[in-house]
Amino acid sequence: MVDLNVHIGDLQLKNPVGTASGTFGFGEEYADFMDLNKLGAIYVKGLTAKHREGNPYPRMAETSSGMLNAVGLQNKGVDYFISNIWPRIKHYDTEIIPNVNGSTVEEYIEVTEKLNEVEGINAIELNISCPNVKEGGMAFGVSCPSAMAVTEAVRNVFDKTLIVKLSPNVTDITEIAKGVEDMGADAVSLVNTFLAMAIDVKTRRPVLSTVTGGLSGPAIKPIALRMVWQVYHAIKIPVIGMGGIMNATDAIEFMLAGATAIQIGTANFIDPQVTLKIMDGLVSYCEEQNISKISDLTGQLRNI
Amino acid sequence: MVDLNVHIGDLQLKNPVGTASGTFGFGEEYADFMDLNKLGAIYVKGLTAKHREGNPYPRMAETSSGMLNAVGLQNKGVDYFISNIWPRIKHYDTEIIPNVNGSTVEEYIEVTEKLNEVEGINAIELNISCPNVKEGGMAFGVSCPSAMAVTEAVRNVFDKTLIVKLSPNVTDITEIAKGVEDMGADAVSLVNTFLAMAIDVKTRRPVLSTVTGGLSGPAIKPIALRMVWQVYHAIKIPVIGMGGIMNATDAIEFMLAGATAIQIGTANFIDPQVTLKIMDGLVSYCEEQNISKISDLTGQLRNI
Amino acid sequence: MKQIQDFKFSGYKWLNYSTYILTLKTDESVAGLEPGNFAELQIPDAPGVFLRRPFSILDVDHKKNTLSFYIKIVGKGTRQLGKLKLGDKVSVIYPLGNSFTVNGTQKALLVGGGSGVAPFLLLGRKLKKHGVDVTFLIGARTKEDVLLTEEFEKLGKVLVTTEDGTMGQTGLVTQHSAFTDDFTFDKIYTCGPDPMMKAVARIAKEKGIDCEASLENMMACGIGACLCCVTETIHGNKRVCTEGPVFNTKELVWLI
Amino acid sequence: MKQIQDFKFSGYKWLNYSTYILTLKTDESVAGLEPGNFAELQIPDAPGVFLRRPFSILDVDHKKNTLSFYIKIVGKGTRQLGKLKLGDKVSVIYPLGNSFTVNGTQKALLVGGGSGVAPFLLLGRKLKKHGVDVTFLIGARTKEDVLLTEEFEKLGKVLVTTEDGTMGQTGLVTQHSAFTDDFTFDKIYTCGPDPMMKAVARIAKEKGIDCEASLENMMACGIGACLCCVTETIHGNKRVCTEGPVFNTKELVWLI
Ligand SMILES: Cc1cc2nc3c(=O)[nH]c(=O)nc-3n(C[C@H](O)[C@H](O)[C@H](O)COP(=O)(O)OP(=O)(O)OC[C@H]3O[C@@H](n4cnc5c(N)ncnc54)[C@H](O)[C@@H]3O)c2cc1C
Ligand SMILES: Cc1cc2nc3c(=O)[nH]c(=O)nc-3n(C[C@H](O)[C@H](O)[C@H](O)COP(=O)(O)OP(=O)(O)OC[C@H]3O[C@@H](n4cnc5c(N)ncnc54)[C@H](O)[C@@H]3O)c2cc1C
Ligand SMILES: Cc1cc2nc3c(=O)[nH]c(=O)nc-3n(C[C@H](O)[C@H](O)[C@H](O)COP(=O)(O)O)c2cc1C
Ligand SMILES: Cc1cc2nc3c(=O)[nH]c(=O)nc-3n(C[C@H](O)[C@H](O)[C@H](O)COP(=O)(O)O)c2cc1C
Ligand code: FES
Ligand code: FES
Repeated sequence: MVDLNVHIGDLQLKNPVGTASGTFGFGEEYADFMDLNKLGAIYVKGLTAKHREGNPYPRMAETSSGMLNAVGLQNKGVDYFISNIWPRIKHYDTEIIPNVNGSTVEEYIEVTEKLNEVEGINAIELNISCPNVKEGGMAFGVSCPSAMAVTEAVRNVFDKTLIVKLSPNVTDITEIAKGVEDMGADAVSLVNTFLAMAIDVKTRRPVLSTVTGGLSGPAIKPIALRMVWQVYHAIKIPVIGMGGIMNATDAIEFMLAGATAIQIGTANFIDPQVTLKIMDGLVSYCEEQNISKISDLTGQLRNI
Repeated sequence: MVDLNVHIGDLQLKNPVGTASGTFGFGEEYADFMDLNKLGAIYVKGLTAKHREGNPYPRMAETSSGMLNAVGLQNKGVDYFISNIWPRIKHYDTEIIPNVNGSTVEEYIEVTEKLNEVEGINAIELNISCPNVKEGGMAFGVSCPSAMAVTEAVRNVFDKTLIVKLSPNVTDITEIAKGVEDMGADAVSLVNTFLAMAIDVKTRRPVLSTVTGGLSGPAIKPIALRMVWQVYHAIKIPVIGMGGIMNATDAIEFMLAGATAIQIGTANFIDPQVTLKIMDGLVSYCEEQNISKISDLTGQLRNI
Repeated sequence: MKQIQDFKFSGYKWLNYSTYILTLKTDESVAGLEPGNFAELQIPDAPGVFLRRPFSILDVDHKKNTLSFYIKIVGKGTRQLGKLKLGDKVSVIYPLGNSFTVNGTQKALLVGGGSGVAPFLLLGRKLKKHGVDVTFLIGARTKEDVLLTEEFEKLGKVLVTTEDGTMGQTGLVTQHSAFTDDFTFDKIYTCGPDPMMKAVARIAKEKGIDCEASLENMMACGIGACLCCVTETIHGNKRVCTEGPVFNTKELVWLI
Repeated sequence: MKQIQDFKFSGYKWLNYSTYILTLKTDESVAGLEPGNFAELQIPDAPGVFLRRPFSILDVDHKKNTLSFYIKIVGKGTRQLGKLKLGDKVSVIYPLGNSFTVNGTQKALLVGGGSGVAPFLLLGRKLKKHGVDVTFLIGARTKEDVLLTEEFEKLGKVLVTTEDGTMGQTGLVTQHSAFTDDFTFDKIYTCGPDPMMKAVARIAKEKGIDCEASLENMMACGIGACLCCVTETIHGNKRVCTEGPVFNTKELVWLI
């Protein structure tokens, strides 16, 4: 029996496999395909203070081994989440982690304060890396002072586990990671999507309504993996790794690079049962390699 | 007849299609497969002041729709290039553009001064974005002041067309582009490779001897395209676009985003004749779309 | 309930050089489904194809355990899907999306263009079963693109327009005399290119009758999770894969 | 001269569950080549395979215009290459790399492990033509992995070691008695896993004879342009695809 438990702040997750925000709805969308109780965590779709319509259609484009999205945080607002969605999903025996967004520090605080009151919500993921909104989002995550400011503000109003989600669109991600660690983050998750673009040569127009969008999927995996490895060596709090994980091998790579837990994003679209397969693969790997606790894999990359 | 000529600084290139430094050797390696005289330009392998052995093997890894390399500027030095290689390749009826590297500003100056004396060398590409060397390289390209300093120093000793090759591993590539434009660069080329990583889960070791390497190929295309588009709108000098161009459609996307010319890198490994196919495809596109001068495509992205 | 099931390639019927009916078979039983539902197919061994591809369900055979799709080649995925070999496995997520409503309809006009006729076979059957008088109006560029008419003739009257006049009336589907002659339809169903559906919706509005359109927005997940496929409605953005693909055109914010 | 040529799949001969001989045919004439040369194959419709894959040339038939390869399945590319269907096109860049030298050799030992025996068919033939006495020494894990022996027996003596003792002598190839019994070879050629080649090179060094090893470094371009495939030699880094794949082991900086 492999021990799959991992710890992130005050959370004990039953296994390292979570689903990435924005790619798994509120979990329910996948309930027909799998037993959600098996997941280590579900990071639900990004929330803002008020209802947001998101960006106009078209919002996606397929790319080589990846996709662009420009959803732009469409959601019904945190109040709706708390009163209508949370009651429907809170019974799942997995950690459900809201993804907190804002155009201003005040909005981040507002959303967080409300979630702080909800029993059963034990952690939030602070998204300072959304590339698809005009104001806020990634703007906070690509400058160290503003990343620190928003983390500090949210930390002040949140008593439970605070995960800060980092943007890969930066020169030095370790600087931001260290900054948010200093401000009291309990963990960092990385990476969010890469700012990218697609053009339709027939119409000579951008494919996305917003011109640019966020690139996810296996295309970005080698860059995401490098960032996880760098951040792991720069900070002491746990790292939650993601970016193009499609199978158990990819997941193990992220753990060896330094991730304590991982998130699966785009892969869910291709195989809604991929998370279960990844869990099985993690167990097989540990068995083959005589690893009794999966947490022993974290950061165990050997020297070349 | 479509007019394929494009202008970069003082250069008139017979067509926009060039081959990216480090992926096309010194041109000769491809002479068995194609008529090199047909190319718009050949950007030859990176040069340093002295002979360099580069990094230890293994130097490459395949990734989803891309590859990592960690060659590390292996070359015989600029003197060897000038006395042994240049005489063999100078007769080709295409623009041969050396790629200049250094660990220090002094080394960049030394290499440039020597190339400045060579008749027939009409341009250099200043590589401030190599992710595979311990000193110099990308370090210059990810900070605006150092990118400006090295550009200024090289500009002072180089009378001909100066192209500065930018790193994509930055928060804001337009800032660096503007900086080098201010220091007298005649054009910028982008992007170099993305700092990335691969792990072998069986051995639990990095695949590359240097742990990290540079990601190229179609995986990076959406990000590269976004950067070309951003830089085009930020500066007045021409942009040479690259990053994952595999076919004429990709090339056209880069031109619409703002590239005056393009470079083909990794695609040469898969099809050594790909540059010719891209040229044919550009001509067909222009004919279909009634474009008589290919330079009219540059930056002609319409609004969504 | 949505499911993910492995099917095996079972056969093609090529309708013209770029359109085929693909039949897939499973060893298990095929789930129940409604006209308008679609499926997300994972195209095996398709270089350059990353995501699944959505297709309307053309037909279902609960005895033979088969699903079939009417597919028009428009790019790499649909091309590759036309090259399956016996034994090839295709993973299918289905049934997805809502379906057409038939309640109260007495005389229905089904206006389709291109691969947009795909959902009309199941819809036509259901309408017929409910005693609805059914007329198909099919628009195409040329004769060779007018397909499935034999099937449709079993279910109702079939009218045709071709742009080049090689079959039926000449012109666009919305120029067909069915819209001008004494018009007694009480419902229009439409599926096809956006501009066609918009023109049809405009006519329905003029005539004061209901029109249901099946949209084909770009999709990533197909199951309501990603919010990529939205269309603007009078009640805000709705997911075409979940609240659609069928919308009453009165709900859509189309600039018509 | 190196060329890029389209070949068509012409047939397989499966040697065991994971090893096959692949024959490719072209309509044009096949270029001349030397033992040790390799080719870069583009694997058609191979999901997840981005770059070409290098393989030694096993055999060439200038009358039938065919090339053949001896391929061991180790990953996605070699798996996919074992699933070609008649008519499938494979783009081949060849002949690449240098070749084994035969000058002056009188009695040669060819030590191969796994798919490393591939270049030995052409090499054995050439040696035989030059009147060289040829002995093949083939190491494998088990009997089922000892392949091509019939072909080799036409060219010289064949010795075998298997790790599990199911064929020939038990143990590693370097433990074969050929190395201890009175050793009269004046040249060793070796190809196979790195540790095996290093052990063989060490023996050659002890015996004071020349040894040529064919290396299998990871390659991106295969034609000398990218500098990814280098091996360290006493004259600095050399490209395995161009200055190699065959190196005199005296030149290699192997920690042996
Ligand atoms: C609910 C729904 C039902 C559909 N039913 C059918 C059907 O029954 N028969 C049929 O032939 N087609 C149908 N389509 C369209 C079909 O999904 C696309 O033609 C297909 O995905 C194109 O894939 P490709 O790889 O061949 O094209 P690509 O090479 O990816 O692109 C070629 C062109 O097709 C468009 N396209 C690509 N992906 C999609 C997508 N997911 N949705 C819409 N357009 C896309 C692109 O914009 C591009 O212009 C349906 C689409 C939806 C959303
Ligand atoms: C000059 C040369 C001649 C060769 N001759 C033969 C031959 O005759 N028969 C034969 O079966 N194999 C030969 N090989 C090895 C063959 O190239 C690899 O087995 C093949 O590329 C693996 O591809 P894959 O997609 O199946 O494996 P992948 O899925 O890419 O990887 C599986 C494993 O193979 C290794 N590998 C991947 N690519 C290469 C590569 N380019 N070179 C070496 N190892 C690699 C990886 O490290 C990994 O451990 C030769 C290699 C070289 C360089
Ligand atoms: C359609 C889509 C919507 C997303 N929405 C959000 C979001 O609301 N909040 C967030 O933090 N990240 C969001 N992301 C980013 C993912 O959570 C994840 O960081 C990214 O996709 C990289 O992982 P992947 O390659 O496994 O998909 C979204 C990604 C996609 C593809
Ligand atoms: C093997 C290899 C070696 C490279 N060497 C250099 C180099 O010496 N100098 C340089 O400026 N860029 C070098 N590059 C980067 C390419 O010139 C190019 O910027 C990058 O590969 C992106 O383009 P692509 O995706 O078309 O390959 C190298 C790339 C590869 C793959
Ligand atoms: S395609 Fe994902 S929500 Fe509709
Ligand atoms: S593989 Fe490119 S130089 Fe050898």
